[in-house]
Amino acid sequence: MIPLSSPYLRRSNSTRRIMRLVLLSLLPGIAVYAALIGPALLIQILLASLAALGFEFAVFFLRKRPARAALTDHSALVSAWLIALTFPPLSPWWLTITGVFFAIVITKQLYGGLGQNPFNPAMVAFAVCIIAFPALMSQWPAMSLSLSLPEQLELIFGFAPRLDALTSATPLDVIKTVLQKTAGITHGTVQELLMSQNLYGTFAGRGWEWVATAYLVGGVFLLIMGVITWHVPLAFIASMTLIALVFWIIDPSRFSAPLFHLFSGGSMLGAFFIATDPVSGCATPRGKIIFGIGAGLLAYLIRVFGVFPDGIAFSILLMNLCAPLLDSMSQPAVFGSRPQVRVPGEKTP
Amino acid sequence: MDVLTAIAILTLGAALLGAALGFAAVHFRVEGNPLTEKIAALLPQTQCGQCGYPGCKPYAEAIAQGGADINLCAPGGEDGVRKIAELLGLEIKPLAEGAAQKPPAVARIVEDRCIGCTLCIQACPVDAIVGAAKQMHTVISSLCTGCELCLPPCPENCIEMLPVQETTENWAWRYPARVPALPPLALSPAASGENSC
Amino acid sequence: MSSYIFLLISAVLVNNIVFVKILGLCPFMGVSKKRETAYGMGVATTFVLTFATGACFVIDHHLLTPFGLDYLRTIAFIITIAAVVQLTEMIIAKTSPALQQTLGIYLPLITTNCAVLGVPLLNISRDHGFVESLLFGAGSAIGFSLALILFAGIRERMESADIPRPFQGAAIAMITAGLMSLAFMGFAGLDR
Amino acid sequence: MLKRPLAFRGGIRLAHHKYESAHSPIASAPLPERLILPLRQSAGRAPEPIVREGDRVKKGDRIAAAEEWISASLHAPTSGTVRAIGPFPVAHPSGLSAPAIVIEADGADEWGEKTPLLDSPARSAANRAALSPEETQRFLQNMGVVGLGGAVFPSHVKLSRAPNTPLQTLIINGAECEPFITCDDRLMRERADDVISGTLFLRDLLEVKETLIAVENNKPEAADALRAALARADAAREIRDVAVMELPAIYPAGSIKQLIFALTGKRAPAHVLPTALGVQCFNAATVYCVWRAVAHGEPVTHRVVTLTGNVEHPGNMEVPLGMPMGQLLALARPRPETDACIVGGPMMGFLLTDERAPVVKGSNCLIARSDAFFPPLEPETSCIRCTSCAQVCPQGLQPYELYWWSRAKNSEKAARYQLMECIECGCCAYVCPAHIPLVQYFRFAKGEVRAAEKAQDMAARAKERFEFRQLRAEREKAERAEKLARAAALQAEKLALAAVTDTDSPANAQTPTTENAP
Repeated sequence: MIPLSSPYLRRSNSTRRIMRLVLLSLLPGIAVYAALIGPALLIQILLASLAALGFEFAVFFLRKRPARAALTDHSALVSAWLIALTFPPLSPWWLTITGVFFAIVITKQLYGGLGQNPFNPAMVAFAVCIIAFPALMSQWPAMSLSLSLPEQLELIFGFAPRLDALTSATPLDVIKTVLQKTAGITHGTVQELLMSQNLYGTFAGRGWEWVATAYLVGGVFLLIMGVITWHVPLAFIASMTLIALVFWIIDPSRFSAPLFHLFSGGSMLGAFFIATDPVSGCATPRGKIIFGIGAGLLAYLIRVFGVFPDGIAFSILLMNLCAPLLDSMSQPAVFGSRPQVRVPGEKTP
Repeated sequence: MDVLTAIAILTLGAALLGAALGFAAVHFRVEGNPLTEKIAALLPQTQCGQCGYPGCKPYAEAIAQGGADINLCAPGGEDGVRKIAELLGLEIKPLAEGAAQKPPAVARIVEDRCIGCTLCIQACPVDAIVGAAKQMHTVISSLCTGCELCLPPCPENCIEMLPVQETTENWAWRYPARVPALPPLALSPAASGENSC
Repeated sequence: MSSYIFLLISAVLVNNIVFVKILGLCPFMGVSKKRETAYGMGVATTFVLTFATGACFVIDHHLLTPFGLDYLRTIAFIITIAAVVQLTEMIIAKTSPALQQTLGIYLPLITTNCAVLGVPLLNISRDHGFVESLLFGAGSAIGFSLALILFAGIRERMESADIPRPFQGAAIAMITAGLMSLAFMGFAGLDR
Repeated sequence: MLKRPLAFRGGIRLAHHKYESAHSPIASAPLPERLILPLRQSAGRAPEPIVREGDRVKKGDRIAAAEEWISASLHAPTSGTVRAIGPFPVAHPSGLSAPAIVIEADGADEWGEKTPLLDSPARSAANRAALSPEETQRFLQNMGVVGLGGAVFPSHVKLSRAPNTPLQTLIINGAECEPFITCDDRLMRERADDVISGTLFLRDLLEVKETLIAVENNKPEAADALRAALARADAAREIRDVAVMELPAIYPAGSIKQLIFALTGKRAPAHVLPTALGVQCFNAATVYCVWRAVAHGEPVTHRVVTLTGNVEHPGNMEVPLGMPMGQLLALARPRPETDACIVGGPMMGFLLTDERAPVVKGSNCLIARSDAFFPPLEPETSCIRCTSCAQVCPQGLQPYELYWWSRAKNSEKAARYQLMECIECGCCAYVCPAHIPLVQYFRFAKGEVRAAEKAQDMAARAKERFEFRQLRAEREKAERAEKLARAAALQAEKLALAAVTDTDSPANAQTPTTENAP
C-alpha cells in the first residue's frame, strides 16, 4: 500500500517498540526485586499480564473491533507490570486482578483505549485497591522473610490465613506509625530509629534501596534511548529532594533525609516510569517540568503527612487531573513569535 | 406567639429581599438582547428564509428569545447547529426535517431565455443580480449566496442553480482514510522501453 | 492563624465540596463542557457562595437564633440564597454580558446548587464563627471552582476520544468525576 | 554577517539519496510531440491565453499574458502549432484537470525573437544604472520568471521594496534540503557562472548590504563551483559582500523561515513576509532563470528535473515545460517493481495521478516509488502523545495537539493551536511511531479552516449587502411616504385656499362639500 500523502519517508519506529523498551528497562528492577522477595513477584507479573491481555481482548470483543493491534502493542503489559510491581507481592490473586480490571477496563478502555485515558491506569488500580482493601494493600513481606515457592503460591492463590507475622512494616510505614506513636520521645534521628528496627540499609530502606537503584538504572536507559525526556524525572527528583531537605533540616528527628525518600517506596519507579507516562501526563516541556515538580511535592506531602503509606499513586493521579490544563497553559511559542532580533539600522517606529 | 414571630420575621425578610431585587431590576436593567448579534454572526447570512423567518437576523432574534429551534438553518448545516448549540449551551441536534444541507451552488441566468422582467433582481436579498428592464440580467456569481430566492419569481424559469465545481484552485485535502485507494500507475518497464533514449 | 490556613486547605482540597462531600454535582456536570464556561461558573459560584455564607451566618445568628426559630433555618437560607443568586445574575447581566452569555441558563442553577445551601448549614453544624464561616465558604467555593476547571480541562480532551457508545456523554463524565474523587482522597489527612 | 549558520530548532537528519542522481551531468530531454502547458504555473492569478487554436508559435513566444500583478506569463517551449486550449490532466494531488494550452511541436525548435533586458553596452552587466527596478520587474513578469523551488511565487513581485524596511540581506537558496532532489545541485555545479551573474544582478537591483548563497554541506562540489565562479566574477570587478555559506544538512534547512534564521538570526513571526525583516530570498534555479532572461532574453521554457528513485538511470534532465511526466520518467527506465511516481521530494511531494500530466515550472523532481525505497503504508495506531513530533517540528508547534483536534474534525480548536503556522515539512509524520499521516490531517484541517474563513467572509459580505438593501428599501419607502405626504399637504393647502376664497362669497358656502364628494 502506498501512503496517499507525503511524507513518503518514515523512520522505522513503532509504539510497540517504545512499549518494549519500557518493559525492557523494567527488567533490572524486577530482577533485583524478585531476588529479594522470591518468585512471588514473577507470579504476580504473569498473573497481571494475563489478566490485562484478557481484559483488553474482552473489551475489543464486546466492541466488535479487531483486538490484534491492541494486544500486540504491549501497552497493556506495561500497565500490568507496573501493577504487579506496586502491589504487595503476596497479594491474593483476586486483588491483583481487581487492580488490573480497574486499570485496563475502567481507566483505559472506557476512555477509548490507548492514548486517550486521562489517568494513569496502574495508579488508578493502586488507588482503588488501597482505598477498598487498605489492610491487604499494606501487607508487605519482610525483606528477611524467605518463603518457598509453594508457600508463596499458597498465599497468593490459596485460602491460607494471612499471617500478620509474615508481613512487616516497610521503612515508610515505620516513619509514619512509629514516629507518630513516639511523638515527643527523643530517639535520635529517623535514620537511627530505622537502624534500631533493622530496616536501614546502606543509604535508605534495607533491600528497597537496591530495587530503587535498579529502577534508576532502567530509567536512565529509557532516557538514553530517547523514550522519555529528562524533564519529568529531573523535576520530580529535584522537587522531592528539595522539600525533604527543608523538612530534614528543620527537624531530623521527625523527618528523614532526602536520599532516603528518593530510594524508598515508589519514588524511582514513579519518577521514571509512571510520571513519564506520556498519555496521562503533560506533553509540553514546561508542562512536564511543572508536572514533575507537582508530583514530587505531593508525593512527599502525602507520604509524610497524609494517611496513606506512600504518595506516589495519588500524587501522580492528582497531577494527571491538572495535565490538560497545564498543557494548554504552557504551550511553547511558535517559531518566530518571540521578539525578533533587532535589525541593525532599522528605525524603531 | 412563636408562630406569629416566625411569620413576621419571614415576611420581613422576604419583603427586604424583594425590595432589594426590585431595586436591582430597575437599576441593573439591560436593554436589548446581546445574544441576537452573536447568534446572527454564526448564521451564514444567505437570507434564504428556509428557516421560516424573513432573513438571518429575524431567525437569530427568534432563537435568542427562545422561540425558535436551533436546527432550522439548512445552509449553515450541522456545523452551524453545533456552533449555535455551543454558544447557548444546548444539546446538538440533527438538522430539522426538510432542512437538508445542499452542496454549495450559485444561480445562473440562461441568457437567451431572459426577458428582462427585473423580478429576480427584486427578489435577490444581496443585490447579486444586475440588469435593467427589458435588458438581459446576469448573476454576479462571486456575490451569489445560493439562496434560490430568485427561482420562484422568474416567469420564464430561466434561472438554474449550478453546483460549485471543484477545481485545482479550490480543492482541499480529504480527511485521511484508513485505507487509501489509488490505482497503480502504468509505469511498467515495457512502456519505458519504447521511449528510452 | 495557622488554624485558618488549615481550614482553607481543608475546604479547598482535603474536604473538597465536590469530590469528597459530593455536593454541587449539577453545575459540576452541567457547566464543565468548556473551560471558558467553567471559569465563569467558578467565579460566579465563588461570589455567590461567599456572599451567601456571610448572609446566612448573619441571618442565623442575629435573626433566627435570638427568636428561637432554628427550625426555619433551611427555608430562610434557601430564600436568602435565591435572592443572592438573582442579584448576582442582574449584576452580571449589566456589567458583563459576555459572562452572562457563557453562563447562560446555568447561573440560575446556582440557586439549586446544593453546595451553596450545604456550606452555610455545615457552618452552623460546625459552630464556625463569622470569619471561619466566610473562610469556609470561600474555600469551598474555590474548591468547587478548582474541581470544575480541572474537570472541564479533562472533558475538553475527552470530547474527541473514542469512547464506547454506551459510555458516551454523562456516563463517562460520571466515571471521570469518580476517578477524580479517588485522586482527591490522596489529600486525606493533610489538614491536620 | 554570521560566521557560521545557526542551528534552528527541530528538524531531522535524513538519508540524502543524492549521489544516485547527482553524479552525472544534466542531460537534455528529447522533444516530445505534444507539449501541454497548464496556464496556472505560478502562485496568484493564472495568465490569460493570447494564442488561439491553429496559431503558429516559435520557441520563446509568449502564449499567455499575466493580467494581474501576482501572475506571470507563459511561453512556448518549442516551435509548433497550438492544437487545443482546454482542460487537461495536471500534476496536482487532487488529480483534477486544469486549463492548458497544447502545442504540437514541429521539431524545428526554432527560436522566436529574443529581447534581453541587458541588450546594449549601455545597459550591460557593468552599467545597470540605466535600468529602473520597475522596468526590470515588468520584464521578469513577461519572461515568466517564478520561484522554481516549488512555491512558484512570481519573482518580480519579490523585487518590490517594503515601504519602511530597507533590504539588508539577499539569500540565494541552494540548500535543496529534501532527499533525492539534485536538480539545483547539478545546476549550481554546471552553470555556476550564470547563477553568480544572476545573484549579482539581483544584488545590484535590490541594493542589499550582504548576499548569502546557502548550500547544504552535502553538496561540496556545488559550493566549490559557486566559490570558483564568484572568484572569476571578483576578478572582473571587486565583490566583497557575497558569500557562499554551507549549512548543516538538517531537513528542512531550505524552508524559508528556518533558512533566514540560520543565516541571519532573524525569526520571521507568523504572517510576516521576510522583507519586513530586511531579507529577501530566491531559489538558485530562479536566479539562473533571471540571468538567462535579462542577459539572453530567454523566458522560462525549460527546467532541470531530477529523475531518481527506483530507476535504472537516475540523473537530471533539462526538460521542456509541458512534457508528460510519465514519458519523462520513462527516460530514466523505472525498474519493474515501481508502483507510483512521486512529484517533488519524498517529504513534501505528492503522487502523480495521471502519467499524461505535464512538467510545469514547479516540478523539480520525479521519483519512481517502490517499497524498497519508501516504506509501505502501515496501519495508523493510537497517538500516545510521545511528543516525538513536537521535538522535531521546526515551527515549534505541538503536532500531537493539532492531530487530536484535526482527527476530531474540530478545525477551530486546531487553529487555536496555530495550525496555520504548519509548513507541512513532514518531520512530524516522519518520526511518528504510531504511523499517523499527520501532515494529511493538517492539510485537511487547514482546508477546513480556509473554507470556514471563506464562508465567514461570504456571510459578512452578504450581510452587509442585505442590510444595505434593506436600508435602501426603507429609505425609498420613507421617500415615497414623504412624497405622498407632501402631495397630500399640497392638496390640503389648495383646498384650504379654495375654501378661503369660497368663504369670501357666502353664496357659495355649500359648494366645497359637493366638490369634495368623490
